[in-house]
Amino acid sequence: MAEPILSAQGVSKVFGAVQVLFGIDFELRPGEVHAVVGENGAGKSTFMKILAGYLPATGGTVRVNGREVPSEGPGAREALGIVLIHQEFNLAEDLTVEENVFLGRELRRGPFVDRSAMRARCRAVLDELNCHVNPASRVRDLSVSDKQMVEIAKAISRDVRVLVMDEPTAVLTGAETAVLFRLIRKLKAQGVAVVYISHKLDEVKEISDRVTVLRDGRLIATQPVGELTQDAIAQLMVGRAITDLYPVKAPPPPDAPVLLEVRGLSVLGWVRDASFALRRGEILGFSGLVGAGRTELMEGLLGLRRSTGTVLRNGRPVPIRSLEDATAAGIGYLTEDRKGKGLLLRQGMRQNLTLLALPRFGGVLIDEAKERAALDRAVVDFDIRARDMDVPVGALSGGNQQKLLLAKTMQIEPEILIADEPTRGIDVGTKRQIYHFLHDFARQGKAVILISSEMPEVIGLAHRVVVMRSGVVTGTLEGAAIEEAEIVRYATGLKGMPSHDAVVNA
Amino acid sequence: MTQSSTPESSQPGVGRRALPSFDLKLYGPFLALAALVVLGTLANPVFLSPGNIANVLTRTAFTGIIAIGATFVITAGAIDLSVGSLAALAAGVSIMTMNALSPELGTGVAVVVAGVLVAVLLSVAAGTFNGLLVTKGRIEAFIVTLGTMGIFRSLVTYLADGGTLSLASPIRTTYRPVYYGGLFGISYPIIAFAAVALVGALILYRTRFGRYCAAIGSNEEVARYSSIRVDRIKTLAFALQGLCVGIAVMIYVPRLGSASATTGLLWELEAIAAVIIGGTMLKGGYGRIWGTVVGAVMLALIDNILNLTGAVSVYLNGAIQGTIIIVAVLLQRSGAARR
Amino acid sequence: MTQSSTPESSQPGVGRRALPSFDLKLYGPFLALAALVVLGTLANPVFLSPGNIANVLTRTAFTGIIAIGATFVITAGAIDLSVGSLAALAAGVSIMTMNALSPELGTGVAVVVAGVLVAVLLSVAAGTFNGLLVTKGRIEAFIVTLGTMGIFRSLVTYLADGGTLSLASPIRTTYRPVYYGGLFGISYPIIAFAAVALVGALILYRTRFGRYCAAIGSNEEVARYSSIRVDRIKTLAFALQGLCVGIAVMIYVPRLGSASATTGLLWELEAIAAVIIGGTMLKGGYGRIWGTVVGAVMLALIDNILNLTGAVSVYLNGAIQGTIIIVAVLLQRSGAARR
Amino acid sequence: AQQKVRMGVSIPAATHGWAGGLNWHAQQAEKQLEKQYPNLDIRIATAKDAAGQANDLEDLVSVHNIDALVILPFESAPLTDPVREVKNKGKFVTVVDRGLTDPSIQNVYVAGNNPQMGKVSAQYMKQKLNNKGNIVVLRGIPTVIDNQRVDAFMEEIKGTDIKVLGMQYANWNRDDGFKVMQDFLARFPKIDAVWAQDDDIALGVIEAVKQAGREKELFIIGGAGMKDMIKRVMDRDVLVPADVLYPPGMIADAMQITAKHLIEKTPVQKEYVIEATLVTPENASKYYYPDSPF
Ligand SMILES: Nc1ncnc2c1ncn2[C@@H]1O[C@H](COP(=O)(O)OP(=O)(O)OP(=O)(O)O)[C@@H](O)[C@H]1O
Ligand SMILES: Nc1ncnc2c1ncn2[C@@H]1O[C@H](COP(=O)(O)OP(=O)(O)OP(=O)(O)O)[C@@H](O)[C@H]1O
Ligand SMILES: [Mg+2]
Ligand SMILES: [Mg+2]
Repeated sequence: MAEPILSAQGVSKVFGAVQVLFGIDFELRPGEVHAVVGENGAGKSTFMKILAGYLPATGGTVRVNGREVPSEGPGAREALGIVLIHQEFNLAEDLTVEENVFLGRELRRGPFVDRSAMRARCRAVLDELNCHVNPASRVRDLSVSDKQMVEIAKAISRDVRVLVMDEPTAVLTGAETAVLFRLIRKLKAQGVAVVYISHKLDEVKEISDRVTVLRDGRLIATQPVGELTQDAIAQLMVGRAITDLYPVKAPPPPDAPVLLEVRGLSVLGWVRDASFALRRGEILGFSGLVGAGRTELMEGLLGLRRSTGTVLRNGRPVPIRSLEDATAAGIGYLTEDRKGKGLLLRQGMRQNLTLLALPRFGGVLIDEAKERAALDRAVVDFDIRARDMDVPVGALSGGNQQKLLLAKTMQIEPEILIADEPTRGIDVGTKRQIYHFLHDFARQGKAVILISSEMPEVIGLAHRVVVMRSGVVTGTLEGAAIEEAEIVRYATGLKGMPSHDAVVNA
Repeated sequence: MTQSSTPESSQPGVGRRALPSFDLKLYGPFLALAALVVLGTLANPVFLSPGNIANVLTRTAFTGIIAIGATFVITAGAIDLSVGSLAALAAGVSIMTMNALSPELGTGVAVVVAGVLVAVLLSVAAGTFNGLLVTKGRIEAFIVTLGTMGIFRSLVTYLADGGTLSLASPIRTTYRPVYYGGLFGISYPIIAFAAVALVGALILYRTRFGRYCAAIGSNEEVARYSSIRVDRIKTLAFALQGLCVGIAVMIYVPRLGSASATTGLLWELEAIAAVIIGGTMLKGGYGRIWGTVVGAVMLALIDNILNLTGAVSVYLNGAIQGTIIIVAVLLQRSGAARR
Repeated sequence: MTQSSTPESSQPGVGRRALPSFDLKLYGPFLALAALVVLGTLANPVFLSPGNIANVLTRTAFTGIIAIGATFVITAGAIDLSVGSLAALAAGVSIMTMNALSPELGTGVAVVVAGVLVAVLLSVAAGTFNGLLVTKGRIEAFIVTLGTMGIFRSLVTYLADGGTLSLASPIRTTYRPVYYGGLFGISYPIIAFAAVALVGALILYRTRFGRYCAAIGSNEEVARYSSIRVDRIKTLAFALQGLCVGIAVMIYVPRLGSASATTGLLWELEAIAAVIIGGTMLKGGYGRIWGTVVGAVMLALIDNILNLTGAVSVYLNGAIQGTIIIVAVLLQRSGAARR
Repeated sequence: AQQKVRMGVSIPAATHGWAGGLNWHAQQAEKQLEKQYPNLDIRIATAKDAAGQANDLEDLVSVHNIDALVILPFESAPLTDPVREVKNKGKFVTVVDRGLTDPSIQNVYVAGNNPQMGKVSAQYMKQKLNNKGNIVVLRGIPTVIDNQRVDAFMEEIKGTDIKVLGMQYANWNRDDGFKVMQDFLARFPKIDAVWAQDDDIALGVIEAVKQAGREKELFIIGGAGMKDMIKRVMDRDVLVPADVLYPPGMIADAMQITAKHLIEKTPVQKEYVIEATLVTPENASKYYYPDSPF
């Protein structure tokens, strides 16, 4: 067995008064893909930051090639070839893609940076990732998935010997994930060790050699992946078996009233002439490849983007010019961009939770007691795990931020919930809770629009599925027709409207 | 803290509140203020006399009240450079109005009320104008208010014909007590300052508007996606700044009964400095009203201490002032950074 | 907005982007400048005479050069309010040095070189001092430079004993051509301004230091994670600002040959305004050297145009100035926002 | 056909009371002289600092092609060279108030007399205090004029038992005068007189003294000749027994002299001195202009 390239002995970590890691032992061999799994808040990201030198450990040691290395900032570890792709984007938004990819180790010619060389190399790396962003675009203008690809490009453009990826696929779709896996296999063949964190256990099964499970900051097990089924991994993570991940579908009766109808909605440059209807008790899935324009369609509908078309609520046209109008119409929106549009990372949980629904918390003065009560309730309802209720939201684990975001949206008690990638970065156990939550929500005579890039999620939950391609609705599937191959056919243009009608050819 | 502490929050919903640790970011300004008071007392025992303290607090009131408005603007991620000029303009117009109305309204309370109303309305209108230019015109607040700073000051110079606008003597007599008088030995400007600070704190910490300001200053996009009307809130913040200027003018005019091109010169710098010294972040998203109050008082105290001691050389006053500001903030911040 | 919009990028892989539209954020300042030139010409045809243009550009040089330094500081997410005072101090010390050294070095080039060296070294040292206080002391740049602004100005007042420091006449004769002379009909200050702008652009756009400034201004945390030595880069940005002040002083001293407590008053505001008008973001992360150059020239042009036309009343100069600034920026920005 | 004669006037902007008066008088003179001499064109440029004034001079010459310049320099030394440039272009130069460091440049000098102003103030104070007492001094802004006034004042009280308890800058500003005086009053239990040097400062001082209820204890000497102050002297206000003239109207005199010379070719003196006259209740009515904004 090869010598471990990176190892940790008894690593522990304390934030303020709370301990989040307890004596973790870990080792990583060259050429292996080592998955790290655990519930939200288990301490995975924290542990990875310690391995990569971004955070100092409170106790224990980290060794590289058998030698103990003190933590002296990320630069030192990176020089040893240890590169971390953060769960939360770690890009300077005002800089261009190319500037970000080479930040801190620019190529130079004489005293000047060699822009053409960097642009070319950046282009090459992005091409390798099948990513089509322009190296000269500002990161601020990119979609979340593109940002993630840029993060990956940034990492692999370095001299990497250990690549730590913290939920790289949370914001990627199937195709992009496939590209990433191809890349991982290539790196693996070159002897690079990969640490792979994901809540998508099928991916873990597919790509990794060994898996380490953390729970509540403690090491539970490290085992070869071949020895474990997905269920077994889930059980190790959660401490109990996960059954019936998806609730049994309960489609609304065919004569259920239409709560929301959209007719001929267009968003310039993104969506053209989209129409659909949502009935009481229904979960309506939206499927499509990245860039299909699902997010833009919803944002157009909600008044967050300029759009044309008609929106009918309970059969009556309602003008929705701003999110406030949408809120008044009983529509709640869960954004896919948690960090950029969803949460104020420097503020507390309470302030974030009630921000959207603030008019409901008191009249002239905000009723803080009511807010606190709402937070206490949300923490229970959505299983938000924060070890300290007063930390800024930015210090919550990624999954718990996502749960808080869902809770925030629910504060307005919407009748219609538009959930864009609701389970992004959520562990299996909690996913199940969210699925059941959405199911129950619809069962109570409300309705859900579910946008998801995870095919099983759409198939497992939705009563009908609208498929979009390049800004155009290409089909609506129902009942038994909701299955992967059929969705893909519509999403890729094999079925449905001819592609020259599309707003954009993807 | 140690390995032996066990995780407690595995039970969802309980959550643990941090120890109420001594937060230097919050208390730093107060400590620095205390240090300054000690320094002042050492410099000259007169410093602590009630008369002196009352003087200093009373004269802090103008910039202090303006700084409270600035706290909102800065918390919302903007800046207002026009406040000093606006104060001069509002004072000038208010004085002209009172002088012009006195033939009709006499020289009693009625005319003073009219003057105050004009000052307040004008200030609020000007603040709203700034806000609309920033939000609807999509111009940086810095540029907008740099421009209106020039405009307002120029207008008052014009109105005063380059000289001084003076309140007619009989009206002054009526109005004078608003600055020089008081209740229970506390001067009205101090009372006004305290009231504005109190209301300001309530608004910033306890109302939706205050929360929205902080949200916009933190991340405008998130604010927009939280169905906050960003433009309206920002405009309101500028209007509130205008209101504060109006109130400041209301208690400024009775002091000397005049306004000129020099009135309120550099008050904007003083107000912004008070806000930042108080711990509000210049980049927005985090505002502290009580910090601002302390910041304003600190700035006034430094001046006062310099006047109470015969400094080495008058020429060096500015240097001592600058050094005290830096050291005071250094003390309060270095502690905070130590965590 | 309409159904008829057709696909624009049918080539796969290009992604969806707007037409390579005329980028107003980039070109806006230049358009505004052009508008101003038209305005000037309409106001008075003499405006376009080479003599007038040369005068205006030459006098822009001081604040222009300082503004180029400020572009770095602001891009790195900081601010420097002390530049005007520092210019006064550096000019004062430089003059004192030259006067003091002339018995030994004579009144020729040697003494001037010594004076220039002193001005530049002092400025760089002062800039570095600002930078260290900001980075090591962890105090907001606004507060630090507000403090040093007072300190520097106070020092020059002290050195000048409240009056004026004047360069000895024979040395002035030697030094004079540095402002009034030129090469191929272009005055040295213009040449210096162009050179500083060129080097500044090279540094900001083409060196690691420039990129790091933008990265720090955009997100300090990310910069730190990218193993950028944030403190060092920030300090360097302040030092560079100091250097620019030094260069500006070098060409300022031969113009007026003196320094006093009022030298360079409010230059900081002018420099920052030039930077922001030029399109650099006050919050940092995005800097534009050529924009700054245009911004500085625009500010000088506005003054010049006011002198060309007999304004309604001299008192209203400030109002016209403020209006032009706002309108110019409104024009350039509103186009950019239309996307 | 009459050739237009152009006269440029360069003065500091109205950033404090006295300068405001200066601006007013300059504009009044512009109107009056342009009416009086139809072929005279006057252009006033106001500057915020010395460098700005140098810019204005360039513009007046290169753009307006002036024939004569009337300048009240911000400061003497820095403007000496820029004015020399103007002179070298063959323009007629009248300097007002503050002399250039090279007096050979100017054709005419309308001199305000700053040292005299300090001296006159001190003489009055000596007499009124019987050479004995405690005084405080409020200065303007750090500049040569202020130094000249203060130096002459200190020189004059040398050898007497007049003690200067404290001295601070009040920036020729009412608000600062008020603040500084408040603090002086807190600091010194017994003050016999205040030299405020400037009427704007003095007005602030008066309010501070009134607030402290110490009107009986001291008197105040300002300077410039602001109408409010002259009125007080005229009305025999015990707090303000006298004032020292330093009239901003001197700019109008200078413009008048220059215009007359340009158009009517009347000969000019090399120097006109504006005296720093002591204003007392006896002569105050002579210096009272109720219509001036200053
Ligand atoms: N800077 C911080 N300050 C305080 N607590 C923190 C900080 N960073 C993380 N934590 C806490 O540490 C715990 C572990 O967080 P971590 O991000 O490592 O979880 P994770 O396993 O990555 O979860 P997820 O799957 O949701 O990403 C959480 O309770 C979190 O609140
Ligand atoms: N400013 C931009 N310039 C170029 N391409 C962009 C820009 N913004 C987004 N895109 C492209 O659009 C895609 C994302 O589009 P969109 O958000 O509509 O997808 P979606 O259908 O909502 O899918 P998902 O939510 O799963 O990402 C990205 O893959 C990106 O290539
Ligand atoms: Mg994580
Ligand atoms: Mg999307």
